[in-house]
Amino acid sequence: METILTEKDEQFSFDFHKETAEIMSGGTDELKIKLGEFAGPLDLLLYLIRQEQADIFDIPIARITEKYLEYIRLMKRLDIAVAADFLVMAATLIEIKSKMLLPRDPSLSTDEEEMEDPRQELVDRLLEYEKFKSAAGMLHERSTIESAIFTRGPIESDENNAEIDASVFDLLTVFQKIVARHVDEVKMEIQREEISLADMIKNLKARIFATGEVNLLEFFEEMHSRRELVTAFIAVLEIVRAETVKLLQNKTFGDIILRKV
Amino acid sequence: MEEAVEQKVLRTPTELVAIVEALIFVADEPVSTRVLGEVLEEERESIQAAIEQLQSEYEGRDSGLQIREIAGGWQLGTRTEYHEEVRKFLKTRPNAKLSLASLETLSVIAYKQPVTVPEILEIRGVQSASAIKTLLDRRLIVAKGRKEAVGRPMQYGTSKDFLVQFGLKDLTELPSIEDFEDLVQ
Amino acid sequence: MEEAVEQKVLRTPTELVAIVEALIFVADEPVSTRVLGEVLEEERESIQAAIEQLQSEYEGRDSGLQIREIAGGWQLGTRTEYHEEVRKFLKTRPNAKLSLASLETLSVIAYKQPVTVPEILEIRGVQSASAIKTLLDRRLIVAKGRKEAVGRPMQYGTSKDFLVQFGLKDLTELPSIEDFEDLVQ
Repeated sequence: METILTEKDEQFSFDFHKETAEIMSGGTDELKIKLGEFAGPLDLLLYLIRQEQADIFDIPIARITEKYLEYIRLMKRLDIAVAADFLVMAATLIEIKSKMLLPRDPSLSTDEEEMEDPRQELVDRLLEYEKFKSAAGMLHERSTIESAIFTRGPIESDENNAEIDASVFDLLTVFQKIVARHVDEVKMEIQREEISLADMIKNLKARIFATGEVNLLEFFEEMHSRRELVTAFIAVLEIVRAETVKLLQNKTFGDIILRKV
Repeated sequence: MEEAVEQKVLRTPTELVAIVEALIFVADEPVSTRVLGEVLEEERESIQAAIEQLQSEYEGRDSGLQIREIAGGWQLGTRTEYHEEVRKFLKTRPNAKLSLASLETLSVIAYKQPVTVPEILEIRGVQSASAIKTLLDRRLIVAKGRKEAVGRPMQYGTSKDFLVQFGLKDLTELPSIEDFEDLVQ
Repeated sequence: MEEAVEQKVLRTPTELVAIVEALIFVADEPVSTRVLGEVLEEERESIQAAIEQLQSEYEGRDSGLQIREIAGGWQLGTRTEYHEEVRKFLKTRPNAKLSLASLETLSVIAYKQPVTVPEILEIRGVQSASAIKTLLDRRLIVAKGRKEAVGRPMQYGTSKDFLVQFGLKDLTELPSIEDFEDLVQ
């Protein structure tokens, strides 16, 4: 019981095979298990069935239910948050147990010789689940081998978008970050002093005469607010009207350049 | 057409092997036989032969490197037996391993893709939200559009990074899920 | 000191050559003999011998690669005679990575379309001119007419290529915050 983990704890590293072996070799008289290490209620159930050396196709439901509830109680006693899914499974087990205690309806038993076993659905789920659990072990093994091979530079692209190397998840994540950042920026915006039209004209003029030309789109993009943008726009009109400056556009929808004549 | 034939570069097999080696080396991700053939204007068979030659050369001289087929292409990588020295040199620690929950979720996604969150819950019997988040963050899975069902839930599948990190040529290289049935008693 | 001697790893000369090759390969800049010696706890002479052995192996098998001494260290590089093929190959590789600026701009356009440059600026808080140019060049976004506002600024939206490249059937397939809400918790 040295390590107590929750599903969220992704930093935790473990040896898939070793840990499983350790749990398996634990005494039956004592719950010598690392609590919380079960990946879910089905995982726990499989463990208990193995520990009881029971047949998965003929689960001793009363005994397993008792063990399962014992484990849940132990978790609670240790203040481990019992996930709702574990409780759902507890309810399922109790339901199956009570169904099995019910005497068979004598009127049915005659024509319906093979009554559906109340455990059947659970067995199917366990068998299906265990396949994926084994596959998880295989994946673990593969990744261990792969992590020992190094290449030049990491590979970060995805099959769907080999050309842009980003997924829709990235888009959303990035967008959320911008929105969060934007909230902060707006707060800063209020304190920023707005530039006057005279200063705007002076700055723009200085830039045109220093560099020969200014890309209009880039200039507008430097503006921090709608009002600044309007000021910048008027400044451009003013300069084109009054100074020896030309507006150039090489192609339709192309960048507009302010150039010194 | 004739002109094209005339322009075609004549290379000896040895030269082709060398060039293929150079291209696999400079690429920052696995290069497919098809791409190599297109760039070098060579037949698929010649490229394939060159790669095989290259592989046996690397084997034969006990190189510290190997040519591997991965994620649909060829890549040069270090040999596993020297990982300790490489790690020491790069001062890297092994990646944080995936938790049991994440591995299980990944295996369900790998075998059932495209698959939705409720479908994963059904198989695992437990909510997998944080595991899915981890797998997305580590780029092992990607969203694969919505399912035409009530609520149009998002579907997930494995990424190319998944193939790379698990050393798979492609998804068909995954052992069949039914193969794991034998292990279940 | 004695302890250090005991701990020293024993390697055959062949192994040392392989390890040196692996380290030079993974390094992102030339590695000096001194650094190699320190990491591997080997004598300078042994490292030097390993590198010479490596060089002659690369020479001997007419490799497409060569071990060069550059800027005080050793580096693996392609052979100059194949520069044409290498250049041609690298040119065919799409410039895969979108910068964070471009990705941010794209996400704003995807979620807020149609959107103007000043509006993107307002959301991102930085100018996006070059990002927009990149996205237009890569056909991920398209102009969607002018907005009926002061200056009639151009509005942008995502293109059909955007859908194709992100594997989306249509824009409704874009994940919404809600899709990931239960993942983030």
